[in-house]
Amino acid sequence: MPAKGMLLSSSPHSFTQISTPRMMLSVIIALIPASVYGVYLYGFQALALILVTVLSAVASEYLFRKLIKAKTTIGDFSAIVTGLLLALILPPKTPLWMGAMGAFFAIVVAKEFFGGLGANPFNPALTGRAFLLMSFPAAITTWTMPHGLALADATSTATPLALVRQGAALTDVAKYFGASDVGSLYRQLFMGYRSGSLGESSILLVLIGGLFLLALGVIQWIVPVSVIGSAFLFSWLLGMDPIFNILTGGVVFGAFFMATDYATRPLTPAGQAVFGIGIGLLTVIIRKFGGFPEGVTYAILIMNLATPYLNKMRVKKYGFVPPVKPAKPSKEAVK
Amino acid sequence: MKSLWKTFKQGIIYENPLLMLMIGLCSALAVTSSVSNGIGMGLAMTFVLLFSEIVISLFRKVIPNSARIPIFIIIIAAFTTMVDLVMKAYFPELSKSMGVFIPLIVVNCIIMGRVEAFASKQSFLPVVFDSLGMGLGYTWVLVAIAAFREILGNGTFAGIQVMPGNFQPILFFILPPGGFLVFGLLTSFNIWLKNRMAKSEKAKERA
Amino acid sequence: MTAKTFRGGAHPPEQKDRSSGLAVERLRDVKQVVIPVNQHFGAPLQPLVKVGDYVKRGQKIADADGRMTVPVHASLAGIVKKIEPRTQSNNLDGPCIIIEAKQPEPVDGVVESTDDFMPPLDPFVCSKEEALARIRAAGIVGMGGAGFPTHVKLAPSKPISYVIANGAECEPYLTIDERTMIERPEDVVEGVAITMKIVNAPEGIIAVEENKMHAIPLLEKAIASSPRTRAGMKIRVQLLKTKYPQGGEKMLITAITGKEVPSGGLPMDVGCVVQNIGTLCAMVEAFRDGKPLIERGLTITGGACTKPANVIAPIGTPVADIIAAGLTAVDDEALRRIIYGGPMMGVAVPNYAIPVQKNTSGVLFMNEEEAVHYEEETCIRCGRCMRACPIRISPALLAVSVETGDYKEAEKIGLLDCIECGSCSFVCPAHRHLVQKFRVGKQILRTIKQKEAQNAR
Amino acid sequence: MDLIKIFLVAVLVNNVVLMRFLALCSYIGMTSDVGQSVGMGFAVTFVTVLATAATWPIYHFILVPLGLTFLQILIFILVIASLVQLVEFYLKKNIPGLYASMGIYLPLITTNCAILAVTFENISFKYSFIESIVYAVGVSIGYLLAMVLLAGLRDRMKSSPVPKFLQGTPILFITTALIGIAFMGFSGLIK
Amino acid sequence: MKGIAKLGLVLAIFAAAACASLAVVYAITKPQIEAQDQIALTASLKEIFPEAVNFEDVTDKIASKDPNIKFLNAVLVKSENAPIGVAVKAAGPSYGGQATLLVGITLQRSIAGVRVLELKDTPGLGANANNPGYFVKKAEKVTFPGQFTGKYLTDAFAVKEDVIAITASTITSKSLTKIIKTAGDSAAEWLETVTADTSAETTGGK
Amino acid sequence: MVTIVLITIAFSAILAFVLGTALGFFREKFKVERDPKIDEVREALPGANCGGCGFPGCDGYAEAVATGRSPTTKCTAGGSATAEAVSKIMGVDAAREDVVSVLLCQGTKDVAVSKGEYVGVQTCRAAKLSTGSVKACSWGCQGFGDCVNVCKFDALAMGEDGLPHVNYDNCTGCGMCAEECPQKLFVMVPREKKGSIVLCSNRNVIKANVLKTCKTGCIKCEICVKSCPEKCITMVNGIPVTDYSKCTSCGVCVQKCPTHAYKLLEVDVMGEKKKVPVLEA
Ligand SMILES: Cc1cc2nc3c(=O)[nH]c(=O)nc-3n(C[C@H](O)[C@H](O)[C@H](O)COP(=O)(O)O)c2cc1C
Ligand SMILES: Cc1cc2nc3c(=O)[nH]c(=O)nc-3n(C[C@H](O)[C@H](O)[C@H](O)COP(=O)(O)O)c2cc1C
Ligand SMILES: Cc1cc2nc3c(=O)[nH]c(=O)nc-3n(C[C@H](O)[C@H](O)[C@H](O)COP(=O)(O)O)c2cc1C
Ligand SMILES: Cc1cc2nc3c(=O)[nH]c(=O)nc-3n(C[C@H](O)[C@H](O)[C@H](O)CO)c2cc1C
Ligand code: SF4
Ligand code: SF4
Ligand code: SF4
Ligand code: SF4
Ligand code: FES
Repeated sequence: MPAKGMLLSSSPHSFTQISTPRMMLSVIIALIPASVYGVYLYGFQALALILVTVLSAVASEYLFRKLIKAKTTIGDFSAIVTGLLLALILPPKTPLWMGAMGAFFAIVVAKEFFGGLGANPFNPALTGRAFLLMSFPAAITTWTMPHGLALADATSTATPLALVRQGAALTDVAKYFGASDVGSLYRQLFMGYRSGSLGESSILLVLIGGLFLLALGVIQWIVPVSVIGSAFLFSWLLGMDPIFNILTGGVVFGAFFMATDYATRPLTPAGQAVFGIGIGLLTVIIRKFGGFPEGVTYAILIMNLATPYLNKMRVKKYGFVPPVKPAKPSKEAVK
Repeated sequence: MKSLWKTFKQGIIYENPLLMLMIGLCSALAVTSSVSNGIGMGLAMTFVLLFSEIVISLFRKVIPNSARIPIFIIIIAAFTTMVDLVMKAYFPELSKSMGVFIPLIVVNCIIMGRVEAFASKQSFLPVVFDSLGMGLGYTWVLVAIAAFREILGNGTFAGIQVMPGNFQPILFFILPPGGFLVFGLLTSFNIWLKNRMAKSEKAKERA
Repeated sequence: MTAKTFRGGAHPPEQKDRSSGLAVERLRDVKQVVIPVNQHFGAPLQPLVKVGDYVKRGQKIADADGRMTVPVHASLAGIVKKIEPRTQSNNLDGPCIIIEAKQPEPVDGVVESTDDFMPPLDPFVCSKEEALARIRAAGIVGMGGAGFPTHVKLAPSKPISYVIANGAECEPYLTIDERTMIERPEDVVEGVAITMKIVNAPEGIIAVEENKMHAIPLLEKAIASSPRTRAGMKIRVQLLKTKYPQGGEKMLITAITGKEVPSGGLPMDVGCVVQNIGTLCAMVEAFRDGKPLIERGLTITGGACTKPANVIAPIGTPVADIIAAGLTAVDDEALRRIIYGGPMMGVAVPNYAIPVQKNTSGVLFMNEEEAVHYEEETCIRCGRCMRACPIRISPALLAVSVETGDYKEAEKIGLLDCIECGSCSFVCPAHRHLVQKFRVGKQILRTIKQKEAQNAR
Repeated sequence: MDLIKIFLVAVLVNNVVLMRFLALCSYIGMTSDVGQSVGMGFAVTFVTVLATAATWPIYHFILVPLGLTFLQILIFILVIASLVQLVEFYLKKNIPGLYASMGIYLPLITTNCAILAVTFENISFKYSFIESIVYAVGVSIGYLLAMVLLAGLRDRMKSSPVPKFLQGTPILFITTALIGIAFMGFSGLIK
Repeated sequence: MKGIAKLGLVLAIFAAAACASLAVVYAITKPQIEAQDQIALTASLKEIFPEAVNFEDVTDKIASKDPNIKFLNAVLVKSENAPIGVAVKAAGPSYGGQATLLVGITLQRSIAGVRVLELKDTPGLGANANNPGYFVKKAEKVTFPGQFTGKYLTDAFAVKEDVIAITASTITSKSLTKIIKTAGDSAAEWLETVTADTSAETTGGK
Repeated sequence: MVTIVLITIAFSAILAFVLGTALGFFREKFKVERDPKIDEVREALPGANCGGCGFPGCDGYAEAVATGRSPTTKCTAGGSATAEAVSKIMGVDAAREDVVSVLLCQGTKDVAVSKGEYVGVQTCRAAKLSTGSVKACSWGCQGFGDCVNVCKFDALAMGEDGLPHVNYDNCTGCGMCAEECPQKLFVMVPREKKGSIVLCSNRNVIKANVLKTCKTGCIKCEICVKSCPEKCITMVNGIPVTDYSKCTSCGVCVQKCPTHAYKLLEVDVMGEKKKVPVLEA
C-alpha cells in the first residue's frame, strides 16, 4: 500500500507547460526590437525612460501587494510588460518623474485596484498614458526629432499626424521629414524614421514583434487585423490617406500589443472582431474630428468599456439547437 | 443636552450624509474643483437644510400627512430660491461657477431624507442640531475633497498658491475623473474608519 | 487516407510508449474479488446472493427491474464472504459483494464446472429482441468510461447510418484499446458487424488515431477476411488526427460525419452509434461463448509503475492483487498519486485496494514529477481555454458565471453541455480548476432545475 | 446639424454623469444589474422629455409674462413631481404592463437631479423648444449610456478579487473615474 | 371629494405663504442682481477704456459675420463727449463650450483690450486664457488676451505665428482669436459708417 | 413690491390648489389595491427615494421588505431609527420559533483521519464531489467552510480545529448553512431545547471501520440505547436518535458513550462548555 497520503485531485491531472510568466516573457521579447530601435533613435533619455517606467511599475505592484497583505505577483512579469509598454507609447522626452507617476497610476489605479492581473477592465498602460496626457498635456504632446545616441539637446517638432492636423498636405509632411515624395515617405514611415512615441516609430520592427507573438500563439490574428483593416477602410471612407493613416501614430503598435491585451479585449472571436473594428473607427474619428491629432489611446480605452458586452457575442456552441419558443396554438389547431 | 450633542455628532461622522449614507453626491463632486466653491456650496446647503427643517418641524402638526411631500418640496424650494437669489445678488462669481448646482439643492436627497426622517417628527431644538450637524458633515467633506483636488490639481488652496513654484499641477485631479477617484478613495477610507469604530464599539460591549 | 479531426482540443503528452508494445496478459488464480453492485449508469441494483452462498463464475449476483439496469455477475467461483460498503473507483462508498475463491468439492469424483455461462447465440440469426436481451443478460455496459447500458444504446428510436468503433483512445498513457485492436482485430470487426446488425446500420467505421497507425493493416486484413464483409456488410477504417479528446463520441462523430450531435441530444439523433473497442469484444464473447462481462482489459502504467502492463483481470480484482500476482509492480516510495482511468478524465483515489470495475480502462501510478499540482491563479483571460474547448462553450466566461453563482447565465453559456473533457484546464496557463468548477456547477444547476420543476408543478 | 451637435455633445462630450456629476445617486444605486439600469435609463428619458415639454412652455408663456421667473425652481420641481406622480398613477391603472417594467423606477426619478438640471439649462442656454427636447433626449441617453457601461463593468467585477478596502462603493467611483478618462477621448470632438 | 379639495387648499396656503416670502426676497435682491451684470460689464469696459465716461448701446447696429459667433452686446464708448471706441461682447465656441469675450476697439481700428468674461475650457489648459497669472510672454508678463492690446485689425492673426498660443491649447487659442477678430472686424466696419458721417471729428486710419 | 407679492400669491395659490386637487383626485381615481403592510413600511421610510437601498425608490424597497425579499436594515438615508421602525412593523408577524443550528460532526483535524492530500477548488462541495470525502469518514465535515460563507449573520466561523463553530448569540436559525452543507451536517434545534444529541453522522455500520476513520465517531455499540433509563433512544439509519418528549437530560447516555459522541444540548453544545477556539477572521 502507498507509504504516504496520496494526492487527491480532480481531473484533469495533467497540465500544459505554458504558464502566465512565459507568455508575458514572450511579449517582452517581442518588444525588444522596437525598444532597442527606440533607444537607437532617441538615445540615453529613451533608455532611462524605459528603465524608470519598468522599475516603478514593478515596485508599485510589489509595494501595493505588500500593503494590502496579498500574495506578491511580480513574478508573473505582467507589471514589466505594462511598464515597458507605457514607456514605448510615451514621447521620448517625457520627464522621468512623469513616467514613474504614469506607471504608478497604471499599476495601482488601473490594475491593482480592480484585483490585479486579468481583473482590470481598462488597459493599464493606456490608462497610465491617458492619465499623463490629461495631467500634463503640454509635456505629453512635446515631440522630438530622432537624434540618435548623441546627447545633443533634442529639438521639439511635430509628429506627422500633428502636421496633417494643422492642415499640411502629405507632400509637406514628406518634405518635413526629408523624404522626396509621398511614396518614399511611406517607405520611411514603414522603416521608422520620424518623430513619435518611443516604440512606435518602426512599423517593420513592430510587425516583426507582432508576428512573433502570432507565431507563438500568444495573440490571435482577429484583433490586429480588424484594427488595422478598419482603420484603413474608415480613413479611406472619410477621405483621408489610408496608408499614411495606418503607418503613422500608434495604429500598428496598438493593434498588436495593446488591443490584444488579454484582460481588456473581449474573449470571443466575434466580440474581438467588433472590438477591433470599433478601435479602428474611433481612431479615425478622433483623428479627423476630435480634439487630438492621435486617437489610438482613447479608441482602445473606449472599446474596453464595451468589452463586457462584446463578451456576450459568443460562438455558437457545439450542437447548438435554437431554443424552440412554445408555438402559439394556431387558430386552426384550436378549431 | 447630551442627546442634542449626540444628534449633532451623528451628522458629522456616524451618519455623515456623503460618506456613510452616500446620498446627495452630485453636488459634492461637481463643486469641489475648488475650495471656495466647496465652502459656498456647503453653506448654501446648510442654510437650506437648517431653515427647511425648522419650518417643517414647527408646522409638522398642521401638515396633513397625505400632502406632506408636496408641501416639503414647496418649503425646500422656497429656501433654495432664496439662497439662489442672494448668491446671485451678492456673490455673482461664486454663483456663476456653481451654475446649476445651487438650484439643484432642492432635489438633494439629503434634505428630503432628513426632513422626512427627522424634522417631520422632532421638535425645534433637536432639529436645529441635526441640521447643523448634517450641514457641517456635508461641508467638511466637501472642503476635504476640494482641498485635495485643488492643491494637487492646481497648486492652490482657496485660490492661494500653496505649492512651490516649480510644482507641476496634476490636472487630472480637477478634471471630472479626478473628482471620482478622490471621492472613491475617501469613501474607502471612511468604510475603513466605520469598521474600526464598529470593532472598537464591539470591544467595548464585550468588556 | 487523410486524417480527419474536429475543432478545438489539446495535445497532452501521450506517454503511451511505456505500455503500447506489451502484449495483454491474463491474470489468473485470483483469491478474492470485491464486486461493486452498481457499475452502470442507471437505477441501483439489489444483490441476489447472501453471505455464505456459493456462486459460480458467470452467475448473476445482482439485478433489478427497469430499463436502465444491467446485472452484475460473479467473476469468480467461490463463497460470498461479505456484502458491505466499500470504496469504489469513483471514490464513493457503495455496496460490494466480496467473493472468496473456492474450488467446489468433487461430487462423486467429478468436479462440476465452475463456470455458469449462457448458451451461445448467433446474433445474425436471432431476433433483435433476443440479441438485446442477451446483451443485457451478459451485463454489458459501455467500457469507454460512462458505463452506459449497451442494450439501451443499441435500441435507438431513430434510424442509424453509422456504427463507429471508438479506437481513438485519446487519453494519454492508456493502451489497452490499441492492444486489443492489434491482438484481436477479428473480434473488433465482428463486434462492429453485430452492432450493425442489431441497429440495422448500413455502414461500420473503425476510427483509429494516427499514433496507432500500426493497427490499421491488421484491422483492414481482418475486415477483408471477415465473413460478414464477404456477406456484403460495409466496414472500413477511418484515420483520425492524434488530438485530445478525439475519442469523445461527439468529437468522433463530428470528425467522421461532419455532423454535430445536438445539444442535449444523443448520437442517434445524427444517426450514429459509438461503441468502445472493449465493449465490442465483450459483445462478441457474450454471443459466441455466452460469457457475461466478468473481466476486462486495462493498462497499468505511470512513472511510479516499475513494470507497466496491459492486463485482463476479473472484474472486482483489487489492483493490489494484480501487483501481488507479479503482473505489474509499483514503487511505493515514488508513488504520489493513483488514478483510475486516464490522466485527463480519471479519478484520483487514495489507495490501490480499490477493485477493477467494468469501466476501469487503466490505473496510473504517478510519481512526484507527474503528480504536479498548481495553485490556482487568477484568470488572465488569454482565451486559450476557449480555443481548446471542443464543445466551444467559453470556459473562462462560464467559470465567471459559476463563481458568481449566476446559474442562469451559466446554463445559457452551456454548462450542461460541458463533457468534462478537461482540455480547458489542461491548457490554462493560470492553472484554473475550470472543470472541477463546472462539475460542481452542473450538480448545483441540476438541483436548481429540479427544484424549479417541482415548483412548477 | 445644430440639433445633432446638441445631441452628441450631451451624450458623449458633456456626459451628465461622467463629466457633469449629475444623477449620481441612481447611477451608483441602480447599476447592479444590466436590465435594471436599462429600465431606469428609459424611464429617465421618458420623464425628462415630458418634463421639458411641460416646463419650457410654462416658463416662456406663464412665468416670463407674469414676471415670476424667480419662482422657476419651485414651479419646476412641483411640476416635475406632480408629473411623475400622474404618470405613475396613470400607468399603474391603465397600462400595468408598462408600469411593471418602468413604473417602479418612477419614484426615484423625482429626485433625480439630472432632470431638474435639464429643465433649468434649457432656459439658461436659451434653447428653443425643439432644441430643448433634443437636449433632454441627449442628456438622458447619455445617462443611459453611462448606466449601461457601469452595469456591464460591475457585472464583470463581480468575480474580480477587488482589494477589500475598495469593495462596494469605492471601486464604483474609481471605475467611474476610469470610464471618465476613456470618455475624455470624446472631448473636443464637437466644437 | 371634500378631502381632495381640502388637500388642494392646504397646499395652496403653504404655496402662497412660501411664494410670498420668496417674492419679498426677490423684490429686495432684484435691483442688485440686475445691476450685477451691468456692474461687471462697466468695470471691464472701464479697464479697457480708462477714460470712458458713458456708453451708448449700439447692439442692434453691429452684426456678426460668422454664424457661430454671436454678439451679445455692443456699446459705443465715449469719453466726456466724444466717442473713443467700440466694445463688443461676443460669444463663440471654444474647446469646452461657449466662450464670452469683451473686445474693445479704438477708433484707429486697433484693439484697445480684450477681457475674457466666460470660458469653460479645461482648467490649466484652455482656461489659462482667463488666468491673470499665465503669461504667453513670460518676460514681459503678457497674458494671452493681453497680447492683443494695441494690435491693429489689419495685422495678421494667424495663431502660432502672429498670435502666441497657450501651451498645448491650440484649439482654445484659435477659437478665442477668431472671436476677437470677428468682433473687431464687425466693429471696425460699423465704425466706418459712423465715421463717414462724422469724418470731420475723427482722425482716420493709421 | 406689493404688486409682485400679490401676483405671486395669487398665482401660486391657484397653481398649488389645482395641482393638489388633481393629485388627490387622481389618487382616488387610480387607486390600486395592495398589501397594507407595504404602505405601513413605506410610511416608516424617509421617502428620499435615493435608491441607496438598491431598490427602485422607497416604494420598491417597502414592497421588498413587506414581501420578505429584503432585510429591514437597508435604508441608508433613514439610518438606524428607520431600520428599527421597519423591523418593528415586520417583526410583528415575523414571530417564528427561535431555532439555532447544531453541527453534527466532531471530526476535528486531530481525531478524524484524512484520506489523502486534497488539492483543487477549496470548497466542501467540490472536495466532496472529487474525492467522495477528504476525510476517511465519508460523512464528516469537509472543513472548507461553505457553511461559513453562506451565513449572513456572522454566526459561523471556521475554527483552527478544522470545524465550523456556531456562535449561538448571532445565529438566527435561517437554515442557510444546513441548506448549503453538502454533507448535510446541520440540524435546526430550538434554542431552548434540552436533552441529548449525538454529534456524529457516520452511518457506517461496522464498528471497526468507524474507529479507523475517526476517534470520536458513533460506533453503533448501542450502549446509549440500552443505558437510557427513560428508554428514549432508538437507532435510526445507524444513528441513535433521542425522543425529546421523554428525555430528562439525565446525562447517562453521555457518560456511557465510549467515544464521547453523545452530548447534552444545553451544556455541551450551547452551554458554557462549548469549545470555541475560533480563528480571528
Ligand atoms: C439519459 C441518457 C440516455 C441515453 N440514451 C442513449 C440512446 O438512446 N442511444 C445512444 O446511442 N446513447 C444513449 N446514451 C448514451 C450517451 O450518448 C453516451 O454514450 C453515454 O453517456 C456514454 O458516453 P461517454 O462514454 O462519452 O461519456 C444516453 C445517455 C444518457 C445520459
Ligand atoms: C472527453 C472524452 C474522451 C473520451 N475518450 C474516449 C476514448 O479515447 N476512447 C473511448 O473508447 N471512449 C472515449 N470516450 C467515451 C466515448 O465518448 C463514448 O462514450 C464511448 O466511445 C461509447 O462507447 P461505450 O458505450 O462502448 O463506452 C471519451 C469520452 C469523453 C467525454
Ligand atoms: C483632458 C484634456 C483637456 C484639454 N483641454 C483643452 C482645452 O481646454 N483647450 C485646448 O485648446 N486644448 C485642450 N486639450 C489639448 C488638445 O486636445 C490638443 O492636445 C491640442 O489641441 C493640440 O495640441 P497643441 O496645442 O500642442 O497643438 C486638452 C487635452 C486633454 C487631454
Ligand atoms: C499579448 C499581450 C498584450 C498585453 N498588452 C498590454 C497592454 O497593452 N497594456 C498593459 O498594461 N499590459 C499589457 N499586457 C500585460 C498584461 O496582460 C496586463 O498587465 C494585464 O492587463 C494586467 O491585468 C499584455 C500582455 C499580453 C500577453
Ligand atoms: S468546458 Fe468542458 S467541454 Fe469545454 S474544454 Fe472544458 S471540460 Fe472540455
Ligand atoms: S485558459 Fe485559463 S487564464 Fe486563459 S482565459 Fe481560460 S481560464 Fe483564463
Ligand atoms: S459543516 Fe458542511 S459546509 Fe460546513 S465546513 Fe463542514 S462540510 Fe463544509
Ligand atoms: S446560516 Fe443561519 S442557521 Fe446557519 S449559523 Fe448562520 S444564522 Fe445560524
Ligand atoms: S441624484 Fe444627484 S444628488 Fe442624488
